[in-house]
Amino acid sequence: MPFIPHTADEVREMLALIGAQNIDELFSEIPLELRLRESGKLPPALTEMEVGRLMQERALQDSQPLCFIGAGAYEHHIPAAVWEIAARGEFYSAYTPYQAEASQGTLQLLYEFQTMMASLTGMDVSNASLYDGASALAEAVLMAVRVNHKSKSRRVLMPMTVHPVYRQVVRTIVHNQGIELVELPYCTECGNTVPDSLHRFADEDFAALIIPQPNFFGILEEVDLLTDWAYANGILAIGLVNPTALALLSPPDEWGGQGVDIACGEGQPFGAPLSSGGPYFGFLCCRESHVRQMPGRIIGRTTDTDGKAGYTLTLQAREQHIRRSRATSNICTNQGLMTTAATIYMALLGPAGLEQVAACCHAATRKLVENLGAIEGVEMQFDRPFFHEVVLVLDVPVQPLLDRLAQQQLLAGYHLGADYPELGNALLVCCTETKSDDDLQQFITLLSEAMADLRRSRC
Amino acid sequence: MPFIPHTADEVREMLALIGAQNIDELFSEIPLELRLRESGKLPPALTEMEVGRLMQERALQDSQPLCFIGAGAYEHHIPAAVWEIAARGEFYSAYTPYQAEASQGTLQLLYEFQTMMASLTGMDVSNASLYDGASALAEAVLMAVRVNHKSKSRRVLMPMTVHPVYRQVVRTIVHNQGIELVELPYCTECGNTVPDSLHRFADEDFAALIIPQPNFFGILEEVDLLTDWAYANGILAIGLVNPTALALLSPPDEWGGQGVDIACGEGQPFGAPLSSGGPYFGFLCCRESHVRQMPGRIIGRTTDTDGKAGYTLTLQAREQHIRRSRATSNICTNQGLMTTAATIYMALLGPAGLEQVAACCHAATRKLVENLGAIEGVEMQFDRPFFHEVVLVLDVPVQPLLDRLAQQQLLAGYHLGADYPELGNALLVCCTETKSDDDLQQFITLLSEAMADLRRSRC
Amino acid sequence: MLIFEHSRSGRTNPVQAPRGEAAKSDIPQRFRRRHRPLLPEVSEMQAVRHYTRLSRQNYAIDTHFYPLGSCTMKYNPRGCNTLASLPGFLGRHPLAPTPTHGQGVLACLFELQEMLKQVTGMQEVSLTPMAGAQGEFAGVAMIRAYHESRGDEERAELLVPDAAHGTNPATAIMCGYKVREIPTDAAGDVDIEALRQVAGPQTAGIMLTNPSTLGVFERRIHEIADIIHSAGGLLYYDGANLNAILGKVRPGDMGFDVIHLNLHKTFATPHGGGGPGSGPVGVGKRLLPFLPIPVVGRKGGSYYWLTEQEYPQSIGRLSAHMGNIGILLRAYIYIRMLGAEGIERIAEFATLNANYLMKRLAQNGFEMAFPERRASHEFILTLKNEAKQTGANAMDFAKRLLDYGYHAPTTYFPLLVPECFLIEPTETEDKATLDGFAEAMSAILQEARTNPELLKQAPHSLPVKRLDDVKAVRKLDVVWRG
Amino acid sequence: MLIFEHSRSGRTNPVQAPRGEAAKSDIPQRFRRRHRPLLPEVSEMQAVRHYTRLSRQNYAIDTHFYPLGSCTMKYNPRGCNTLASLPGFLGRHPLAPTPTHGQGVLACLFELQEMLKQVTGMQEVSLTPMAGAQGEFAGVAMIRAYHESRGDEERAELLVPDAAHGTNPATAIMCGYKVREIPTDAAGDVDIEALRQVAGPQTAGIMLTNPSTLGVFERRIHEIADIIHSAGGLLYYDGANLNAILGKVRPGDMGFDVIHLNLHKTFATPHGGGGPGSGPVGVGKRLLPFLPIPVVGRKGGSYYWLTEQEYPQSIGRLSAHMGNIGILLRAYIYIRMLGAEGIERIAEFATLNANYLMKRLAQNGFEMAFPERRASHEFILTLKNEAKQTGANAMDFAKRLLDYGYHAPTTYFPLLVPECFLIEPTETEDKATLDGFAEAMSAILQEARTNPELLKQAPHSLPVKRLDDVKAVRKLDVVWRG
Ligand SMILES: Cc1ncc(COP(=O)(O)O)c(C=O)c1O
Ligand SMILES: Cc1ncc(COP(=O)(O)O)c(C=O)c1O
Repeated sequence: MPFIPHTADEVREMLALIGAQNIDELFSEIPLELRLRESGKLPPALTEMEVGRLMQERALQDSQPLCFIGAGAYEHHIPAAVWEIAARGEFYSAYTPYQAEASQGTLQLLYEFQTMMASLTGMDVSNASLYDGASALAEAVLMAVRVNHKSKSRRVLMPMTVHPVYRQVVRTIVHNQGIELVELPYCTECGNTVPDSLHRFADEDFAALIIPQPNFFGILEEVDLLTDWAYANGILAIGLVNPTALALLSPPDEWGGQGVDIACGEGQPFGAPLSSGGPYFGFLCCRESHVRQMPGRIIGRTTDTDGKAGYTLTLQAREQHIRRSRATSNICTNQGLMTTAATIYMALLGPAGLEQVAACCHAATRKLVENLGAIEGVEMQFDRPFFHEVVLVLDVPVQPLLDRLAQQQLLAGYHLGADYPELGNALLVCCTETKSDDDLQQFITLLSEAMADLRRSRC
Repeated sequence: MPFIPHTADEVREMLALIGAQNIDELFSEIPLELRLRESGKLPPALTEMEVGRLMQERALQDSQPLCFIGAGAYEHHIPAAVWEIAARGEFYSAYTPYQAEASQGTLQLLYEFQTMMASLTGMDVSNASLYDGASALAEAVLMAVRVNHKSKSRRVLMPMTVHPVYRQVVRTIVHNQGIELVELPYCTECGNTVPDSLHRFADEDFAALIIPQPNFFGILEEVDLLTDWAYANGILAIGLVNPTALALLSPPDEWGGQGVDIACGEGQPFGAPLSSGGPYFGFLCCRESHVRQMPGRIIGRTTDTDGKAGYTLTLQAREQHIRRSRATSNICTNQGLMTTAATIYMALLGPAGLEQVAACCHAATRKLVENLGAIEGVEMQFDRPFFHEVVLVLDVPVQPLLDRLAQQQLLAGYHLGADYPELGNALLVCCTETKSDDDLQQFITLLSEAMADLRRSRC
Repeated sequence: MLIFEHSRSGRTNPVQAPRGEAAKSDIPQRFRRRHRPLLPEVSEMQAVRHYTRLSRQNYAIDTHFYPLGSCTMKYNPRGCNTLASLPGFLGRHPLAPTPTHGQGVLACLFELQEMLKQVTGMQEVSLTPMAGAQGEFAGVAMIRAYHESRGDEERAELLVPDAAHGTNPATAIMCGYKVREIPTDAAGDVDIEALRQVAGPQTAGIMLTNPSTLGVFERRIHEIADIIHSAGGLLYYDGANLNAILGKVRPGDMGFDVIHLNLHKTFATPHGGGGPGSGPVGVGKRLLPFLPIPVVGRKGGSYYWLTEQEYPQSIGRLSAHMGNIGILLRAYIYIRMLGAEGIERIAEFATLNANYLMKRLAQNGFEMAFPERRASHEFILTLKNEAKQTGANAMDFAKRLLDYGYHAPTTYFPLLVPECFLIEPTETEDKATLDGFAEAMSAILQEARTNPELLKQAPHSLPVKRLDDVKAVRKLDVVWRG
Repeated sequence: MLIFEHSRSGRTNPVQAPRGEAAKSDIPQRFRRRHRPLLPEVSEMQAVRHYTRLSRQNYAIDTHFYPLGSCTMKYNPRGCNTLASLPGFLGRHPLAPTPTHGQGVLACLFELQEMLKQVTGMQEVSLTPMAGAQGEFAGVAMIRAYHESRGDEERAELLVPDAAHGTNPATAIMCGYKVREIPTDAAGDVDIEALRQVAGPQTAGIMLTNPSTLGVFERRIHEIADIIHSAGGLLYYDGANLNAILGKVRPGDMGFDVIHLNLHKTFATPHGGGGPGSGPVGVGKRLLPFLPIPVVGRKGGSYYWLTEQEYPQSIGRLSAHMGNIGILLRAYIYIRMLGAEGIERIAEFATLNANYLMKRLAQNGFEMAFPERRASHEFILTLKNEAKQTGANAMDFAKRLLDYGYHAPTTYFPLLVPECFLIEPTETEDKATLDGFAEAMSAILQEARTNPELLKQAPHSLPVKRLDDVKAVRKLDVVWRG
């Protein structure tokens, strides 16, 4: 029996002790009329070898194209050691560390994770992960509404330069609590949220302002001005940041005069394979004064009866298993293993390595931009500082172009048309450190050929 | 610096303590005229990401054809757990267990390995591995010559049905000690060593007779008769066995009236990936009375000062690090990690599972044989009981056929022509449990097409 | 030692950082970071050694019996990990075009949806929720969307048994509901009379698990369904306990309108020291239009995403992509390896193990919370007498179990049973392990009687002794500051 | 507990066995097995748990400082394992045709041959030997083949320093030679006068390592080479200590005719708890024709095996295929990650660490075997005074080190230094670790003075206490019999 160790003799002995004739008798409390009669239409069992072959075929179907899509999920080099260690049974197959003394491995690692994330964002404290970047932003919004004592407003300002799906997710999660999201338009010339445009909200009451850095277009927002404006108006500032970018860009804690109140984002760039979108992890950091309103697990350092340092879940009174309906969130299981990988990733890269990753990603994207001159009909949409991702406008329709390039095993970027129709034939393109000069050349060559062909076939 | 942790400050401090100006000074005892002046023509350093890409491209070049070659290396399903555990740092990066108390993991595992191998072969004792099957056979020959007190002969009988490369390896390793290998011919009709043909050696003196089961052609030798003949003539019997086959075939201990003196073979079928030929491992088992002449590490169970059971290297007085020039062999490092994998493999399969593996391999080969009728110009060379591997004779030349099928991603078998020219257009074909009915069909289809084409192009 | 304590300023691991001069001068100074973050500066070996050693301080399914009630800590087949980690799966960008670069993964997800429909008896499944609690959110949000779509806006209350898991009431609140607790009767069932009294036009629905968190099957589930449905409410099934009934009875057949599953429990995906999990939701007819997106569809043999176009009334998206796909693949592989028959045996042997261990512990003198009931896949034992007699409470027993090489059961949950252990052995443990656990419990009981301090000071053999949780809160230290 | 003690008759793990009725009735009864072997009957989880737990009883580079002299226990980069384990490499059959299915792996092997030629200064390399000792065998067999090819058959003696590793004399015997030991002088060098006296027409050659197993560089290597070569013999270089001189001086330039390398030492391939290793051999001009086959050749941009056709005088084959290819790939990846500069730094920092640790220990009062000499990548300390004063000998110190969380250095080798520790820290350890080790040694010395029993009973904190090696031999128990 797959994964069941019982021998027939043992089953007999066990039933005898229980005092039951057979296993079926153990289900006697289930009303008979509810009992399933046939065993359903599941496929028959496969051996590991058989399912292995099936999965190998399926994995091959998805092949491994040259990919210039970013748009919230980034292909980075993951050191081999990351998953060789994270996949060790002791990390992989442990539960949430409820018995602290028997979980010091996970707990100390998470304490280290919190320290690293807090330092990267500049914030005082970090939790031990949320589901992903989008849901972390939603939790940040809920938290900001709880925390902002200056305002009783349940309205939150959300720039349109925030990832379009993040905006959907936030709406899904917060709207049942009567929170209203007010969208901030962006400048279609510059690709950022124009700080001056906020003045028209000066008289209204808001709980929080979300500030993405870089924003969905890769453009750097004027985070100092935006944060200062929020502070001046009694609005909490929520920084939504890319952790790789943080190695180069100023930490949210230093935005404007006061820094943000909450920083959150998607942790995927730190050691999580692209994996069709998950599992990734969300992170959330904040000022110490807000820590009791923070959602998710938090690990604290304490001492044992000998006075030796040890680690344990702390501030559990915020959580659902203690506080139940008054908890800061319903989150229970988070993305532990992904933070395990992220912690090892950060340790293997170190501050200099991580800065080099960020710089190389950015330099590759800039190099690509500089070489676009070689292609007719391509232009940069925005002329402002960016980080590792840019919007191109093309003189041909994007979808047929992408389809064609996909056939050639090139995923040339993300089509912005559906989310931002006002931008026309716009393509969001990203390079990371995984893209060599040859890859860039390949991109240029295939793209220009395809565009030329498309143009020809149109006339 | 790759894999070197020293900071500039630390280097300074360390040199100061040593009392050296710089690192170069530490090499002052090396005569100056010998010192290398340039750093050689090694390629520049790559990052793990870069070498990763290179290796991925190289691995893809070797692709993954449908493979019906056996000939001493067999494609079996390896449960995922085998290498997920064997590759754990504690097994992977430990040295030979010289400090027993700090190596109980490896030592107990090897004791279990010895127990499993002894039971599988039926022999009293097993060592903890040799390099591979071929060198294990060479060590068995050397051991037999040392052990056989009835005979002072340094001549050993080796059937031609032993793997041709094994015969070469044995020769390479033993001939410097003046040991002569006398080849036994085989019956080209039946594919086995005919016991009666041994009678002509009855008056000669030999130290040992090698008995392969199954032999290189997949044919089952008359092991009982051969073993009895050896015993009757004061010759030691060495069984050369396939461990998978042992799940179905009688263990060498039970061959004839007395069983063999030494059983050895290639352990690859137990958890070692094909990997172009290595690393695999050799195993060697023997009667308890011969244990002090056995080469290689042996683990023994003993007790600690509290009387608790524990494991340690034992009978080290046989080994080179103690006995030096009078050691049973020069072997030191063996194939520990491969036996680790093999032990986990055997534990995951169990006796019933292993028997099922053997039976399914064999059944697949038989099924293939039964379907060969569908192809013109193919015949079985030998009509005798076999295990999971057979010799086919074709009416077309083998090499062009194989080349052509390789282009179609089918490796149809091993060309016997070079080693056994007397067999003509002979192809050694093997199925294991990894071959599905579809695979067999594919083999039949492609082979018959290719043969037909070849025949056409010849006339 | 913390990884930071191995750090030395200026140490790098150049093999892992990309090479090359990478000027960043086009990024204006005002956007740039001025101080490097406090990340460790260690060699690769130092990192490997540190985290390898840390891992060894964990108890885990791969190393210990882990009878943590409600958590279904069963064997996580290694093959699921290896196969879900094939490069084709790991390397796929979430936005890669599905017609050319995604049919493999979508085929698996589609089939998983189908299989989960089968085992739950629901009409449609969405795989997107990333854990049980997010599945609950999705489920309750659908209930709310349903009532709203009918203009039935007065329903402001969600009923939750007092024994429910904390995520249930917390979820209700996140969805804007008031929570009303329903008491449990002496036999461990929902107090039906109390339920009748509170069910009414203000009732949006009820959240239940069955078997409940008390380790017993809710026998009057049909009656409960009638009461709630008659009142116009819907029934939510918390799938955390599905392991107990797989192949025996289906939530859909019991009358539930919506369900979440915990793949990281029932379907053996790893818990990873806290996650990632996966909490797919299944719905009956009424909630079909509200499913969270995306869902995988099939047309003419090829697979694609179903989005707001096909589900205009969807409650929306819960993650930037489609949740924890790597985990979904593991569950898919697991189910394929079990097949129809294997799935059914899960409940049988999980239940056998629970009843056997319950009986053994009862024979050894421990008091069961519901001695007259059959255990489901788990059961509750109360140490209230022992605590009174010896002064060693459930927490002390739990910590002492760690010394014996067993992870402790769930303690102090459900709260209504004093000094309780919620014990769930799961089907993948063998009899000898259960016997060993029962003997350890007896040995500890003996120790409690003769030397209760031994328990109160426990554990004695772990990397740390009993940790001071109170201090962890009072002197909050959640970030290392050197 | 042994895996067999978890076994229960009739238990199977069907997920791992192939399915289907597989009749074997065509195999006649007389060939068939009558009783099943004693293999464990355990569930997959039991096997996983058992071997995971066992692994945790090991010290290893990934968990502990492991300064085992002569063994070069340095960090084994995880990337080498991951990349050498790509499916294309693992799945390739050794007899797959190289033109269509093998250019990838052969390219790596060819380049590895070239790189090893570079670092050793030899003319050609064969990668086939499967460990150091097999490399030695190949090397000495080539020396013999060389003399035989010249009809110089009288040369029956191989010279070996008394400090040599045991494999050296054992190999000489396997190749049919007599062994003649050469003494060491007080400074740790070969006694040149003694050497002069024994070198002669009966001398086939000499086996040396340089730096020697005494941890010092053989300064008069040129003179030695002259003596041997003048006598008509050849020089064999045991590459176990190559880590000490990489990029500084090459065996080829020192006058050696043949060399083996231990990739599982110098080139960071794992030792796997005993192997697999890899022992490529390199040769100078004289031995070129005798190289063991196969070797990888290149013609017109494509790679192929060189066999007896190209090497008709080859000593022959040493393995059924081409040795431990998976290990060779790991070494290849390692060298690519280091590059020219990185390779050179190995010797520098291995030597820096050894000299630093030697000095620290000397300052702490320990006696060095060769205090006037520079350490190479390793050094020897003698505890003879401590043993005399306290009764605790080198073995006791070694066992006590385990309690402090350090693997012990090599003990009692080389035999000519009494109560010795051969200590090799390697370049991948940081200063703090060396400091910690030095402090532990001092602490143990203190213990030896005040409480020698503590050392004699050590270790105290490991899964077992001091094991009885004598009993292990006397009451031989090498197979479990239930
Ligand atoms: C009964 C019950 N419901 C819900 C949950 C929440 O599931 P998750 O942790 O996956 O969010 C749990 C998990 O502990 C549970 O036991
Ligand atoms: C000096 C020396 N020579 C030879 C060897 C033998 O190498 P291997 O163990 O790889 O056979 C060793 C290994 O311990 C050694 O240290």
